[in-house]
Amino acid sequence: MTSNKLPPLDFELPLSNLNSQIEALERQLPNNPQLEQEISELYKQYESLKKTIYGNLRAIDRLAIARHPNRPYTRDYLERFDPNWLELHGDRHGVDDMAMVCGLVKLDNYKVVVVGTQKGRNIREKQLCNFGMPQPEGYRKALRCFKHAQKFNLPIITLIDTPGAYPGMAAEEHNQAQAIAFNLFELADLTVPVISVILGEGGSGGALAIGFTNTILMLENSVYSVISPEGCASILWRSADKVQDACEAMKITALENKELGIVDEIIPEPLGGAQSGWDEAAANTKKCIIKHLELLSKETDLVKHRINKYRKIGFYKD
Amino acid sequence: MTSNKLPPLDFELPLSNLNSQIEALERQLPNNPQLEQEISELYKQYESLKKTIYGNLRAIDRLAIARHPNRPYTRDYLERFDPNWLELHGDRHGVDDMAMVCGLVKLDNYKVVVVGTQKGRNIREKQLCNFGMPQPEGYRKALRCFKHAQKFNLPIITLIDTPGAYPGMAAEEHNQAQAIAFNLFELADLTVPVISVILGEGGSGGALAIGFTNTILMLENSVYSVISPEGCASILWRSADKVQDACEAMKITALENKELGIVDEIIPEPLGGAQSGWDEAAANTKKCIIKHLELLSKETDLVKHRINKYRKIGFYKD
Amino acid sequence: MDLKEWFNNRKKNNEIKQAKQILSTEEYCALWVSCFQCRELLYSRDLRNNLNVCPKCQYHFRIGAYDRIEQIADANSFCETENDLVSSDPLKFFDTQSYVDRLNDATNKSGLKEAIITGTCTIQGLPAAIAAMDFAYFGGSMGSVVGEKITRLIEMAIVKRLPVVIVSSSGGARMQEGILSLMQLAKTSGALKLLHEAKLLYISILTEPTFGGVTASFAMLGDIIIAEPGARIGFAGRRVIEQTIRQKLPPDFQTAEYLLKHGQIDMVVERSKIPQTLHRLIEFHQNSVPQALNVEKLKNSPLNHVKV
Amino acid sequence: MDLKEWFNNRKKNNEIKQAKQILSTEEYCALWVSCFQCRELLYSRDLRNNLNVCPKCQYHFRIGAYDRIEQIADANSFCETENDLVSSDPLKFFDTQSYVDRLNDATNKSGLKEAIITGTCTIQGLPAAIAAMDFAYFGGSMGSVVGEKITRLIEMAIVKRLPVVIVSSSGGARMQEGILSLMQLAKTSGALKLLHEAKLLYISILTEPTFGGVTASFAMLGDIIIAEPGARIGFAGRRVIEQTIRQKLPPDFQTAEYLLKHGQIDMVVERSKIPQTLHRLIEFHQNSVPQALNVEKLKNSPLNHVKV
Ligand SMILES: [Zn+2]
Ligand SMILES: [Zn+2]
Repeated sequence: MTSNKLPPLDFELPLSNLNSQIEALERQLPNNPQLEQEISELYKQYESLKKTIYGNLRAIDRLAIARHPNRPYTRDYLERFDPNWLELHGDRHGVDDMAMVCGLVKLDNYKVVVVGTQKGRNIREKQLCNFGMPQPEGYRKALRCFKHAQKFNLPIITLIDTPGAYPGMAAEEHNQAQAIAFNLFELADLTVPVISVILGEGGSGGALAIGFTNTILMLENSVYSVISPEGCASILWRSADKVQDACEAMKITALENKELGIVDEIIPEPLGGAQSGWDEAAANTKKCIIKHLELLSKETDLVKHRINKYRKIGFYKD
Repeated sequence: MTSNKLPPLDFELPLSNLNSQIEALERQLPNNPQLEQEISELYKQYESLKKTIYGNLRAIDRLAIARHPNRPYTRDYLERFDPNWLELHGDRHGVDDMAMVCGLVKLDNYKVVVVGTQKGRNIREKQLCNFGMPQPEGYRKALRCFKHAQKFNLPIITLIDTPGAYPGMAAEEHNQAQAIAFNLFELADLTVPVISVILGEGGSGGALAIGFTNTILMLENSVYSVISPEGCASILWRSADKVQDACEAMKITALENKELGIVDEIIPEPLGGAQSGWDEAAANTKKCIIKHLELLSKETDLVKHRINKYRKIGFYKD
Repeated sequence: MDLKEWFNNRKKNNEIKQAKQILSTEEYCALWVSCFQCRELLYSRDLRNNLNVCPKCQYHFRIGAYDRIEQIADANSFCETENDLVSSDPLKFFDTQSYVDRLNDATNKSGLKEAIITGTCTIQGLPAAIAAMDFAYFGGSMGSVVGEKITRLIEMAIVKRLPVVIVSSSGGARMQEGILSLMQLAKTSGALKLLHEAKLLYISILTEPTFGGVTASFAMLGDIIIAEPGARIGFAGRRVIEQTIRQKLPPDFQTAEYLLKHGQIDMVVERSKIPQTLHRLIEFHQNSVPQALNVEKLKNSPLNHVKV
Repeated sequence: MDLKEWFNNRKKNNEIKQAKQILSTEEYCALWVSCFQCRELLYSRDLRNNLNVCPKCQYHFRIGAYDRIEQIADANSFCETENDLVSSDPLKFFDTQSYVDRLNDATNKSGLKEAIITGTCTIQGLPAAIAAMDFAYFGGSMGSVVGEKITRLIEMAIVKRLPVVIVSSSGGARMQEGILSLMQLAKTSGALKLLHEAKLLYISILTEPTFGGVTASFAMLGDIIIAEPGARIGFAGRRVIEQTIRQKLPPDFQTAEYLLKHGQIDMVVERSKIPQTLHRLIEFHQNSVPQALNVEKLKNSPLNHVKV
């Protein structure tokens, strides 16, 4: 796990301030042993405040956690799921989009094909991964691996953490829209179990392109939305300041997505968010995936199950 | 039909000379009516010589006819098969390779999907069509149309006239080899009848990529070979002068291909080659295709028929 | 045509409508429209008689869903379905205005209940299931109702063994229904997969403009994809791309002609030729459909949802 | 390594062989090879003990088919098939030399009967059907025999439900068998389609060099495609492309690493790690194969041709 020193998130400021206080007192401790009691009290306060803060996160706070630069990414999960996982590369047609990671992975006794979007950790990685925004070729690479899984009757796990499909010139030229649409079309009738996990950002069609699945899981602080809150705010409110309103209005959090019937289960994160405990986040995620693989193994018709799941989504007056 | 004045092919020189003689005499005819008898004799000689020459073509002569710049190309055939044919464009992934023409075509009562390589007539067309050498995207466009045919249970007709797949840098980058291989893989188990016609040049893997079919037809003066005679001569003889030897050695003509068990039927061309009678060439081709569509309609398992056909090709000591 | 032009256009159209309500004699109806492309002043009735295509430069003006169907379907053949399906407000969405108010505005401005009209018709004698989107209603955005109406149309087509024609015109998914809108991409694509497995023909017609969630689902999944000349079609909007890549895009970027050149669509067909093209395509594919297939054989079909 | 280098290499190898016949004590065997890539002088026995990979720069020297199989298969597990299948001369081909003479030369030079060896083996305990091509025999070119041996191997794998591993090394189709060679592309691809329908794993390993008809058929059809470091792989040869496009190609063009970067292969694996990689891949896919499938269910299979 990286331990980059980063400025605290907005809502973490009280925690950060308390932490500075504690650190200051600790520096004086050798000469002032009587401070020990006070420090101990502050520690308790800190823990209590942390629980309060993380128990009362607003949508925009979760958005910040979902995008936290120290949050574990797809490859971090894969390494923890199975240190011997084997990566598959390329769309076979000229491009290996690093924003889409594909591999053969063992989850305890389950052999699965994993397909996930990948953000980069440092500048170079971010550029290689295009900040987690796949090109059409990335979606076609994913599709190739879906078909591999179908042939060998392997369940598919998709890990989603993307701001969306890349809106670039070459992406349009190579038919980004078709790449997404065709993945939806092909995901529809895979006969193997398909489970998706929103790890961080579930950004619009770029997320759904690998998210048309039998089961959708979301990490506690992940978000899933039809458009980025920034995009929504600038279009509907015509103001970049209204991101918080957009977050609230669109109901982007895991809990709201569960209430809307989109998400099947919420995966708990360690207190302080997945960024503060990669191993725990990965362990919880793995456990939840395996639980749902077992549940899906009882389904007799996974195609019908999948299509029906989405068939029912939508509210209207008839 | 175009009637470009072109220099005669090598083996046509005697005909061309005779023709010049006749034209010279005809110019003198108004003042020398007694020449009429001589001209008439020369006409007979001309017709007789034409029959002799076209009845004794060497492989290299047929190669010249197969590449004749006035020879009808795929689009010329399509217009004559069905003036209302509807063209389909594009690989859906960013490229519409004009070297590969695809369309919905009616052959009398048969509705078929046609896929064919296209050379260009004039300089601009030649460049657009890359001189009949498809890029990987062209083969993928063809594959899309094969799948369209499969869905709608439409027979597929492929028209082949290509020096080969394009050997370019982008072509390699986009995996030309895989484009060809994958077409072979996908053609293998199409359940619809698939018939190919070598119209002119059947150049190597670039031809076979749309030529793995239930029935292979060749126009009388077309050629089909594993490598261009020029390529063969330069590699094996290390001499560009040995093209004729290479033509003979590789057995590239329709008749030789039929004797080797590759080709099912040879389509007759008008005397003087298809270039001298586009309508007749197209009519003969259409008639032969329909005949074989009828024959294939009696096959119960076209996949087995197709795979078995190629399964048997090859000579070896066991 | 950018959004500003579109607003101007809408304003003009409203003026025409309002004018119609007041004026009674034909002379007064001689209102003029300036062509968005060539600036030619066009007599509005002439323009309409020419299918809303500029007679001078062939610019294809945006048209409404009912006008579209009227142009394609044989006279009196259109039979609308699911016209009672209207939007609710599952998210209680409020930005500067409530979603409910915006829905009412959209209806008042367009005269439609939703951004899509569906039904059955014949096209030069051949039966088809047809849908047309209307950009005038909420920018043709896809929410639950658009997704549901398309899905029901497709399911009906499977049961009745009809080819499907969908004319798209949309800015994308409807933000006011949040994630529910996004899921319509999966729902409609799943329905199209069932149509595909039933070996039925689906023709997608892309018109000015078609973007976002609509192209990223049913609009790009046609067995045959047709676009009208000059129509702008893409996934991301031009401005978003320019902001992202920080360079200017070529003028023809995302036009129907650009898409054709880049292998994304089968043909660009001018408005007047769309009915005959559809007829030929449907006729070409209809006999080749194996007759044996029926609903029961679609083992995975959730067609218990279908109301026929 | 270009052809000239390859000839030099072959000459050196021959010298080594000849030397071996004459010399008897180990000291005299201390023959040295210069690495094609880093020019380091390598003790030939050390090189061989290092799987013919340069210890200094990791250059992967070309190796023969039997050496290849020895490296991959468990000791004594390889059971060769179809070793009696040899080429005939259906075209009575004669260029500057007859095809028959060239075949004899190829056998004399390589000690092989054809450019491919096929059989069964175990790989770290797991059974597999395996084929390895040998560039030293006729440039690894594919004629009727190569096509037939591959096809028979695949058909046997279908019947015995074995995964298939093919190690390619080839200049392409064998011109001396004309169109018959070309047709082997279709034959082998058709066999692989049947293997695919039997849900069996096919791993393609690309080694220096793999070109032409071999890449345009079975070599590029792997469920998983592996390449050795530095191997040159492509459809058209470098010189043909340079002549066609009239410009110089980048130095890494058509290398394994270039292919990986351009999405054409799944992984580049150094020679020493190939056996364990194969083992893991076969193990990963074996349990997931539905056991119910059998030969009778492959309705389209022409497996009456199979000799098991
Ligand atoms: Zn105009
Ligand atoms: Zn070295």
